Amino acid sequence: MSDNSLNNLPGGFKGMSQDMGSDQTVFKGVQWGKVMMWIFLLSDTFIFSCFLISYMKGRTSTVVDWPNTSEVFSLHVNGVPVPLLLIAIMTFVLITSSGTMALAVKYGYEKNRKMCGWLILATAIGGLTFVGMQAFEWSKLIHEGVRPWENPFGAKQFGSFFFMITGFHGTHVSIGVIFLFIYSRKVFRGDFDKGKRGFFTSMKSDYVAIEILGLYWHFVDLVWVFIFAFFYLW
Amino acid sequence: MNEIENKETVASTHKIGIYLWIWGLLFVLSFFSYMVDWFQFQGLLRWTLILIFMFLKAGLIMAFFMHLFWERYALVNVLLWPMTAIACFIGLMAAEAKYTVLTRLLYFFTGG
Amino acid sequence: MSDEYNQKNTPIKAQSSETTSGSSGSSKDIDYVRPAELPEQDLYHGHSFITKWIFCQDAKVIGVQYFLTAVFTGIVGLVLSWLMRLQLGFPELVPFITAEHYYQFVTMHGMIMVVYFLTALFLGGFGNYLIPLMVGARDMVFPYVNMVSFWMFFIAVCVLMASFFVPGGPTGAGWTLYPPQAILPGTPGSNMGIILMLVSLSLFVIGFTMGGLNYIITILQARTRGMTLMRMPLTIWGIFTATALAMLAFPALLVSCIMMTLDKMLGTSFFMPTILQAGEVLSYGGGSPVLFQHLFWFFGHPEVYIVALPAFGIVSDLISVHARKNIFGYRMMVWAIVGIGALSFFVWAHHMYVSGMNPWFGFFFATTTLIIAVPTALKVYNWIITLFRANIRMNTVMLFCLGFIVTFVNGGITGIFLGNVAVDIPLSDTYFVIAHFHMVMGIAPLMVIMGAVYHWFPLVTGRMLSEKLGKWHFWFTFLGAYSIYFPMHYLGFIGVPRRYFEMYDSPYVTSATGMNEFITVAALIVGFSQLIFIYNIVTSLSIGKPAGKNPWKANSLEWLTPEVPPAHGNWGEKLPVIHRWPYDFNVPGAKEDYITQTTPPSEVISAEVEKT
Amino acid sequence: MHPGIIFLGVIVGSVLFHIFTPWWWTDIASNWGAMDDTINLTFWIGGGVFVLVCLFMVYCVLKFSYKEGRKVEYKPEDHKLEKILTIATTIGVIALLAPGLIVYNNYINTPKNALHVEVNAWQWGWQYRLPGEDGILGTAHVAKISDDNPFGINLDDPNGKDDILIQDDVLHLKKNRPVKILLRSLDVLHNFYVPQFRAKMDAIPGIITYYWFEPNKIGEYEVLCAEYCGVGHYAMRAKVIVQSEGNYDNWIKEQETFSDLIAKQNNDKLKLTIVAKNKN
Repeated sequence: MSDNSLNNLPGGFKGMSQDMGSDQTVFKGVQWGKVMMWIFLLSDTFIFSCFLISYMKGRTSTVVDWPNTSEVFSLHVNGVPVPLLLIAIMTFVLITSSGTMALAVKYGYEKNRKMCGWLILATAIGGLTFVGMQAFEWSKLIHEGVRPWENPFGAKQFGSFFFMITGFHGTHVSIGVIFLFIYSRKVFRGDFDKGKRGFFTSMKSDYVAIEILGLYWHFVDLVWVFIFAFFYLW
Repeated sequence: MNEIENKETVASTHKIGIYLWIWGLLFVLSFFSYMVDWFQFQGLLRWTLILIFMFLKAGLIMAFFMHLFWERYALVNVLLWPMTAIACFIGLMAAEAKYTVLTRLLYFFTGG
Repeated sequence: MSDEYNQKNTPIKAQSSETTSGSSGSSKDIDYVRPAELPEQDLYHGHSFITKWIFCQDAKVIGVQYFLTAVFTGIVGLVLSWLMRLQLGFPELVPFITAEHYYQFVTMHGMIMVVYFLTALFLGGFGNYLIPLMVGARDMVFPYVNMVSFWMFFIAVCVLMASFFVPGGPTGAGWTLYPPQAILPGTPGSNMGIILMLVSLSLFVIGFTMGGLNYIITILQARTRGMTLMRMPLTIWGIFTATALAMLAFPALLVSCIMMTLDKMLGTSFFMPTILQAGEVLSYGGGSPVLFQHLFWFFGHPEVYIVALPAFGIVSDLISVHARKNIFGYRMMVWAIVGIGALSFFVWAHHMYVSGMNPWFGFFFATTTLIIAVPTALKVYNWIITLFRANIRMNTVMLFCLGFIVTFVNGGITGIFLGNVAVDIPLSDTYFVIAHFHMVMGIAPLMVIMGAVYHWFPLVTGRMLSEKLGKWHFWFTFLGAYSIYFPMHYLGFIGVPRRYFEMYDSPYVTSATGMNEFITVAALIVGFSQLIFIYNIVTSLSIGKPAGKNPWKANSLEWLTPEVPPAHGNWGEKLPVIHRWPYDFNVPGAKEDYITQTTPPSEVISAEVEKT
Repeated sequence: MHPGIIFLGVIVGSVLFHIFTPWWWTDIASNWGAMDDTINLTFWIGGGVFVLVCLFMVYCVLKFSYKEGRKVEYKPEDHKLEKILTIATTIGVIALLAPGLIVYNNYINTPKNALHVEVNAWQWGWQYRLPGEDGILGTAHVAKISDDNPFGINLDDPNGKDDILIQDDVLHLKKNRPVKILLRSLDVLHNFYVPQFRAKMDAIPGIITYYWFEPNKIGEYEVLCAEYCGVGHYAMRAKVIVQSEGNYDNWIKEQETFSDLIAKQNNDKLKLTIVAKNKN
């Protein structure tokens, strides 16, 4: 392994062309599962891009007024409407969970089982809070009469795109939360230290799994950044 | 398997400080982008700010939380080049949307 | 695209191999290959019948499963095409073909052939079987996910087939499923039919994503020692690029399916503007049907290449093996595949020149489309140059390759008509289009599939297919299919629009009645002649000539397994080590007319092999 | 027989088929002769390439079929040849593309003097609206369509008052007067296509699409719907009659304008109310 250990490989574009021309692997030292997650996320990026592009097309080409998002999504605090308050809190919650996840990955690689487990659990709880707040936001809008097929504040498409895009993102978050809980249990149980075989796949467990899960979780956060900018701030 | 693990360990046990820094920056940037709405900036300024903060946040998450900054260029390029297709799609759909709304305003008198 | 930078590395790679291996003259150093980076893959070996043959994690079995399922749906599609042709050639001959049924046949035929037959066959079937063997892996990297991928596909096919039996029948919206018409009552199957179609497509996309991840990562990350990207057979390049396209194109299909399902079931107005139907204004408003078309073709055009690129790759290998000559311009072939793949994301709206999109798009898309013609033409040149001064075995496989070249060149050139916006305007939505795409992505890939079956059948089963039956099969299929689609272009020139249940007595169409009858008869003959193929396969399974090892004297890795057919894990105890590209045929100075990829340089020291 | 001969037969047969085919374009009846020219150009260049490539293939097959011990050329790459082929193909492609784009530029830029004709398409039929004296069509909307207002014309738009309404599927056009067809669909996609005019465009609900042509041959032409629009797609025919100026003017005088229609309806309503009153 000495001649192709990672640290001896050239970096940058030179390294890239060497990697591309080499045998066996293109992504040197990157685990299969991690590549899989990256490529999957790339594909998923295209899904969200298509959603957001459709939204852009729908919103720009409607001749009915689009509701003012900072009013629609405002919360009343002591009777004063605060624009986008809930959304801002949701953003902060998701970023917080992203941070804990990043640390969990770090501690995972350091084989710090306890820290890793607790941080994953914290991430899961952050995700759960986010989903809860989203449920609150949905029910508030539904209460005000917004439906996927109609919208008292203006263009029909507002409701459609809102429920579809946040719903699709929320599904991603929920799936992530489920996996976070499963993985925190696995970490606490020590599956990754022992290399226990997976239930379905019969593959050996490894701490790389935490990074893979982390990639997914950060991606969910990343998508939210775009949704926040394009849906709420536009 | 061992070798790979070792490499990963080398590649990703960065000092905790860097994560905390990025974390803090993300909070600040989110706060800024929220302020864009709070102060009701409009027009070009609003869009510039929104996009700058958005791309900064996205960049930080990808580069540091998702470790792309430390990955080899092969992976980074594979992930970023396909975005040109998306960029093309966005650009053309923006033009298409403008065209649609134009014909609607020209020939219709209520919502299309 | 991942491969955008391959060429740059070649000189650097050459340097590094010189410094590591070429410095001293002893034979040991010549044979040097970098040590393994990856640990052995541990595989799950099935024990019971169920884990061995049904829920099997062996890519080869999964490939055969994909193949059989796809062929089954393909036969359904074939029968549907007969029914359509019967109506067109002899209207009112078959009483149960009403307009509703006709449109349902059209739709299901199109969707089945493009997605469930060709895509699944090339990527799911050939991809699964050949990728691990050709890159020297023991299996796909995630065998379990791979298995789930097949079963998702299977469920998708079941849902699709179920739509034949629901009230209202399958959707008759045309395979493009354009809204608003697809989900409004004026179209057959606009209730359950279209919903099942959308659900089935979504399942297909999900299943395919699982498979696609496997194909990509196996090719990128699980090659054997010595197997650089530029030593992979073109088959793998074709399948790889097609899979990469699929991973990026299917999302658009999924999104459009989701949005249309919501339009249908919840009454959202993504694609639905204000509509007045049967004197009533529907509750929709403000949506944009053109948006669907953009999303659909953002998927749809790469989809064309998802079908075409594996065919390009496979045919290159078949030609090279059976012409006993290296493929001409391998590097350019790779670059053409990758370039076509990348460009295919920038040409989608050439299907929409008369769709009422922003008219200025015509310039952009006509230009990008015709740019694609250049790498495609180069591939054709390289195929025929490969035949030049070769030693061509005129067996069934080669016949199918030649059939491919003729039909592909024909269809490719009519593609230039349709890609060039001003030429497309009179021809679009006529039979010219039908003839064009059947020639280029129907018949041409089919020629490759059949050639590939004749080529790899000995590998899969250990027995040869009958050459005699194969030749009959070829001539019926090729001549028949060519005489269906070549004259059909002229229907398009007359101006006969597509998707017409009946032409009545339009003045410029009555003259074509004779041609329609001829085409129908030819279609029936071609369809029935596939029975020869099926008969050949079924009988050869038991009475075919035993193939033995490497019956074609090919170089590529799939023929070099210790057992034929290859066992689970493919390579026995030790993974193969690769020393060259798979095209070293008739190398000057070599003893035999082929040098396998695993032959170390020291064994062919006298041959003037070029460095690859 | 050597398979190469059969392939040769296929190529020769294709060429002969083209020469002797009784099936070819309908006679052109509009200004889009340039489209036919670009098709012809593409046909000759493309057809030439097809024949050359296939003949070369047949030659190789005939000349180099398998013989034990035949000397085979070993030449993995030939950069010079590849470069020549690339450049030649690129030139060919440019030669095809450039005229196409010029024609297309004409196609999307309507001449100023074009007569605007709105085509309304629905499942499954057609009707037309022509501007009156002012030469401008009034705005309209699908949701406003009713028995009283069959085109959904904006009652507040003065331009719409004199619009000529043709609630029939026969459209008359003046010879040598450019027409801009504005397509409005009430329900699903349609396409107003007359093969003799070569031009076509989809009608899409929710937006207005257009194309233009100049009919230059007197006669009756069949309109076909060229975009699949449901079960009745194949039966969605109409007729265009291209006339000389005099005949056209006579025809257009007989047509009803929107204000005529409103007046008539008011009369009817008046009569009805009178009848109703009398009954009382």
